[in-house]
Amino acid sequence: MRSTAELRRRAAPILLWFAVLGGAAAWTVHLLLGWGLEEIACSPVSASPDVLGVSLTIWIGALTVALGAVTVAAGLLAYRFWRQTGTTDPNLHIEPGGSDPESEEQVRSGRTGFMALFGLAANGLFLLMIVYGGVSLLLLRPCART
Amino acid sequence: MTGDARALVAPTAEEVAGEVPAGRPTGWWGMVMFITTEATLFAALIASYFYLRFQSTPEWPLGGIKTPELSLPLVMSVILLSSSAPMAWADRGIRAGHVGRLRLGLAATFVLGATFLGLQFYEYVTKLREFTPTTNAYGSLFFAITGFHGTHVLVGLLLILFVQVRAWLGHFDRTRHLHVQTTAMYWHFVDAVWVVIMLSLYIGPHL
Amino acid sequence: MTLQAPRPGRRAGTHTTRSPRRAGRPGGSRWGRPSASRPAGPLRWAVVVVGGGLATQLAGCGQTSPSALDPHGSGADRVAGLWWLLFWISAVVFAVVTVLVLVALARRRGDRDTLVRRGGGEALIVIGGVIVPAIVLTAVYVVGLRDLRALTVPAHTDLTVEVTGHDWWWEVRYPDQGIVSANELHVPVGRPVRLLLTSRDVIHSFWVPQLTVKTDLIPGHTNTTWVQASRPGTYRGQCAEYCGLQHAKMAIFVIADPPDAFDRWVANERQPAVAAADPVAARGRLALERNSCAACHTVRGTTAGGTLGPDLTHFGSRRTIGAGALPNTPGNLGGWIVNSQTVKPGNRMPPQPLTPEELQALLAYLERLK
Amino acid sequence: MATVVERTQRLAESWTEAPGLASWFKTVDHKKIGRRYIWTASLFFAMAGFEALAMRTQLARPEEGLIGPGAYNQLFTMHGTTMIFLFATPMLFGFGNYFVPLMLGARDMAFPRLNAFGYWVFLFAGLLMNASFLIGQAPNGGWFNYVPLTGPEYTPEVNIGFYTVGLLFLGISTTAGAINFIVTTFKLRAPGMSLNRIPLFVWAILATAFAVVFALPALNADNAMLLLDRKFGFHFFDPAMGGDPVLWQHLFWLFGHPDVYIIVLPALGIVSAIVPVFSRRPMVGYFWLVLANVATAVISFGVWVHHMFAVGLPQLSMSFFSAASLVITIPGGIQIFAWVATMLRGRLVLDTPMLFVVGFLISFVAGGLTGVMFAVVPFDQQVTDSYFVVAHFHYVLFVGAVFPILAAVYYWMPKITGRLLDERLGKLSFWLIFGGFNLLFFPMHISGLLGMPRRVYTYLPGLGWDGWNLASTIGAYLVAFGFLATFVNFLWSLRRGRPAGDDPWGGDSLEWATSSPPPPYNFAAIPVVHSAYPLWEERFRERLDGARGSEERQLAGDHEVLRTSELDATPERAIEMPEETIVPLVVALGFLLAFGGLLVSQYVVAAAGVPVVLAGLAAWAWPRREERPR
Repeated sequence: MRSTAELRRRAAPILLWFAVLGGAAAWTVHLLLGWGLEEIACSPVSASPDVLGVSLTIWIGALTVALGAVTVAAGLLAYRFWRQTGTTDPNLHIEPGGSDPESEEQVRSGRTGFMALFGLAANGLFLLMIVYGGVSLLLLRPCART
Repeated sequence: MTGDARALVAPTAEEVAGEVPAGRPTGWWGMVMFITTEATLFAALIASYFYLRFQSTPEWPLGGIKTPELSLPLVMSVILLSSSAPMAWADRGIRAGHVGRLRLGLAATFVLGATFLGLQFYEYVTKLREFTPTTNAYGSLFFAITGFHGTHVLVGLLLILFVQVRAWLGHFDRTRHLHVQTTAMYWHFVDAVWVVIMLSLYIGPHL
Repeated sequence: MTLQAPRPGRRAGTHTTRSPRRAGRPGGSRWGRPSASRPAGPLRWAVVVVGGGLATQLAGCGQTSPSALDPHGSGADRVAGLWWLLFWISAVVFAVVTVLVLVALARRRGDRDTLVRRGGGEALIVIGGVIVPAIVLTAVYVVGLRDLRALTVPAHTDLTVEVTGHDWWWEVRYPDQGIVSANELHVPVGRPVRLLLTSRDVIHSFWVPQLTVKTDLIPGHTNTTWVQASRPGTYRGQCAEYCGLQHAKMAIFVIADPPDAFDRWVANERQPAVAAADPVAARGRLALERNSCAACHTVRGTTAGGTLGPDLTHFGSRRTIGAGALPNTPGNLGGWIVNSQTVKPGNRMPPQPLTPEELQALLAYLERLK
Repeated sequence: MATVVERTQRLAESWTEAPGLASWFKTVDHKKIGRRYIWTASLFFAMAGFEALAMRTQLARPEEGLIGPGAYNQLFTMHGTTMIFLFATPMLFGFGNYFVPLMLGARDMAFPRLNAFGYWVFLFAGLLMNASFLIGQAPNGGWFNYVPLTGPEYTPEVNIGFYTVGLLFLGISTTAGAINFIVTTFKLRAPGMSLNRIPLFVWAILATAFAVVFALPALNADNAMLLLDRKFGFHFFDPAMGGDPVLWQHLFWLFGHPDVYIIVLPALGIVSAIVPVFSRRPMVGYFWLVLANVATAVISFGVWVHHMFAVGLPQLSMSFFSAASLVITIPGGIQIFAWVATMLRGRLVLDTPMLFVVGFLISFVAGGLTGVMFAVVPFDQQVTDSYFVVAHFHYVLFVGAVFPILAAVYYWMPKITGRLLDERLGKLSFWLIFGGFNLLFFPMHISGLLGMPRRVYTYLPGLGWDGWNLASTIGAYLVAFGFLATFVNFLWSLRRGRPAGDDPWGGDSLEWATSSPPPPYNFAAIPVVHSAYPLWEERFRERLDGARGSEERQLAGDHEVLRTSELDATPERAIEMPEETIVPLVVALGFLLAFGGLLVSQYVVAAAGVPVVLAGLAAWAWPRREERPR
């Protein structure tokens, strides 16, 4: 059990960063792969709208589902971190008078909660963009042009 | 002492001399950001390569240029990648205070890096007989990307030479070796970029 | 240089069909109307302050503008509808924010010793900055995609025209009809026409706001777009991608003809140049063939076969000289031939050292090339 | 134990640079460098402003003959290039240079010599690019510089050389500045200033700096390839030889759109600094503003294709970028509503800085809304490259950058000069600029919808564009008079302005905790903070006052700064800062030789720059005696 706890302690910062940046990374991959695959499949020298024998629709659909799932996972993780630390936003109220000096632990906990909340909201934005990409698949034909 | 009180008394340079300081130095972060922006530059060039590759005719390389042969580039790869080992060894050495290891490791890295550049020069001489940067867009991409990387190897060699000179002048010890560390970071970066170039410019056209 | 009301003669051609709405108004050429009769800037500004949207609409229905809000083509129709949707959404959002700012300004003021210490107030951010925008944007996105899909090039069109950009004019080819023209694109009303766009030199952009959205002409690429005019008329377009010195004077006119008029135009346009019946015209034709004109221009039926400049086989029927730079009148044409650089500095046509007799003959000949 | 007076004296001696001309070239003081950035950028702003006035005069009437097409094309190219590269970013970096260390409670930037170097390169690159006017061959391909028009075939003249070489040169400065901001923000924050307590202006600068690090390489790669095409016969963009002109556009806008936010984000950071102070309360939604900053910087990298919707790309590709372009307005909306909420729940003080912020808020919403329109593909395809775009991006960039910069002039200049500007003249300036701006740019929406393309040196009468253009020109002159008012106001304030005192506005952040202008060492005692609004906390003030009298909050060495950890700003160690030196200027001159030689194809001269740069860098890295092992 101690080793599990130790592992958890060590993994925490990495997981926190995943919670903060996971959605951003997933969206970046979604955008670049989606765009890149369409450029390849629809280039003037391409014979058919598919890449490596798989149709573009399936490619982009699969990307949307997989990367959407990564973003949701990051968001859930962010939510857990946020619940753990609770809200200790030092900027909401201005202390009227002097108070005890803060411990390093207090500072860290406030900052972790801030990052977690950031991850929660940011992952929402990135999920929205990934979902939009999936929606466009329902409305547009691959390689159609204006 | 509370955490806050600790914050109030900042340690001085004298106090930390003799022990390895905690935290990342500013120079380390400076090099990380420099490498980040350089890596993005290489990414832009490699992306341009693939963009032109997939936008133009199915024929690649263009204009009847032969697909690059692999034996020499593979030898070059082995040499350049293996040069990261003595560099890491030298970096670790000075952290433990071994100036001798630093000098030796830097020298080995320099020799390997210089050999790589020499081979690249030989490769250019051979290739230029077949095609040049002005032949077509493929030639432009090939020479621009490999040439830009070669320039980075050259800069890395100059850095290593500079650090070597300073190592002999006794500028580095267990606690003062930031420039060794940043030079090593830069060198490893240049090696990593070569892996990407190898995969996209040399092996890529075979796939 | 005159850009006044049209010369009477210009209207004689069978293809000069004016839209019915405009027919009743005198002097209503799309591109040549003096500006003095319109209200001056500051006055219009006052109108804008009262209601920008309304003013836009009015201006859009003004009789001479190539206005995107006065659509006469299926693509432009869609986009005009989209504009009004976006406009009203924007107007509401703008009003809400402005009112909130005004409320803040009207409320209690403080001074530098005031300090409000309590927190809260984030609900406005979550509702106004996140939830409502996410809903509205999703709707806008879906509507945008729907309209984008509607702009897709139809799978089948009866007519294909190749439009090639040059510095600074438009080459227009009807490959199936064997027609080569310049700066004017005739299309039949009500039928989709496929346009294949490319460029001989730098990037240009085909934009006829009243018909459809713009598409770039890029060397090495062939882009496809299409137009379908809903009403007969002459629709002005202009190069929309900066293309160098004379980017400002690179206009194209799309002329939507009723079917029979279009067929007549095609039949006429397929013919080689009319014969030079009288001696003056014959001398003009000789002048064209012997001088440097022939090095750049083609007149089918003569020995002039240059391809650097516009095909002049039916030049006399065109509305303008120099891609919309001047109305096509004998006076303007003479000035243009002698030294077009004063009208359109930097264009590729050098000044022509012709004798007055040669020039007169050439003008007579060119005017006859209907 | 030394007395307070003695310690302060020692600090002053250690940080004050020697007087005299030599020191002027050797300075590494972030405040002097910041001031230079602001002054130089103002000069370029004036030049680009006059270029704009000349263009508006030409466009006042149809078929006006004041300026020919050749000159006009150079004017609009240099107007855009100068405003974006030589005014907006350097100006905001100038304010960043001056105020980031102050707001962080630090004594300088992390790399003071790099900072000086960045300024010199900016100055030289700016002068180099504008030197093109002296030979009448300024860049003429637009700030977006599309190939093949700018390639060797269609513009063989040196015009475009000034653009490519100048921007490659300038890129060194911008990148150096960005890295410096990042490391400074990571490592030199006052103890206690964890991530969630960093002032919003610094957050904005940090997000911007990261955007620069990732965006600028795309422009540099693009320009390097164009340079090779133009000078050495390469074929990256030549369709006849396997190249593709669209590649230029992708790389350019991969830089170009993030660059819009690189310009706007720090300016919005200024707004976030001003709104709480003049609403007399902490920002409502500090968290939301940080989120908006960072999210905008990230998403800005995924919207570039909306500049290319008319290029003929597949619809599905365009839809991905359309999605990102729409979603990026959510962080924009968050910022707007956060500012409005703060104003609603505070007690406004409507001094000139806040007046500019209010004018900004209302106009910026309009720019944001037309921005949404450009994310919708078909509408974008209709109005892109028309005057509608010109209207849109001036509502974003003029309002988003220049209004906040003017607010910053009124808000922060008193800290820099020690004197307040005049309020009446300030308000006059505001009304001229606010009214003039809207008269200048609102009609452009309409002329654009009426089919008027941009980048035209003239237009024909009778197309319905005449009146709108005349209105725009009148507005342009009003704006010019507005700037004149602020300029006069500033000069007047230098001698006659009311003394500002440490904290004229009742500010919240650390720059107001020191004198105006600040001493060379900024803070005698290192401040410790507990929130994003340290000066509004009595505990902070009590301690700062206490610290002045004791030794515990002062570093042992004099010429030192305190290095703290990246996330929580816990103290790590004191680090010795470099002294003033000529080396940055020498290295910058070496680069000037190299790039200047490249520009005029004098490759011997260019090569001569390399050893200068290398020798300079070696001297730069060479440790002082006390930095070597004993």
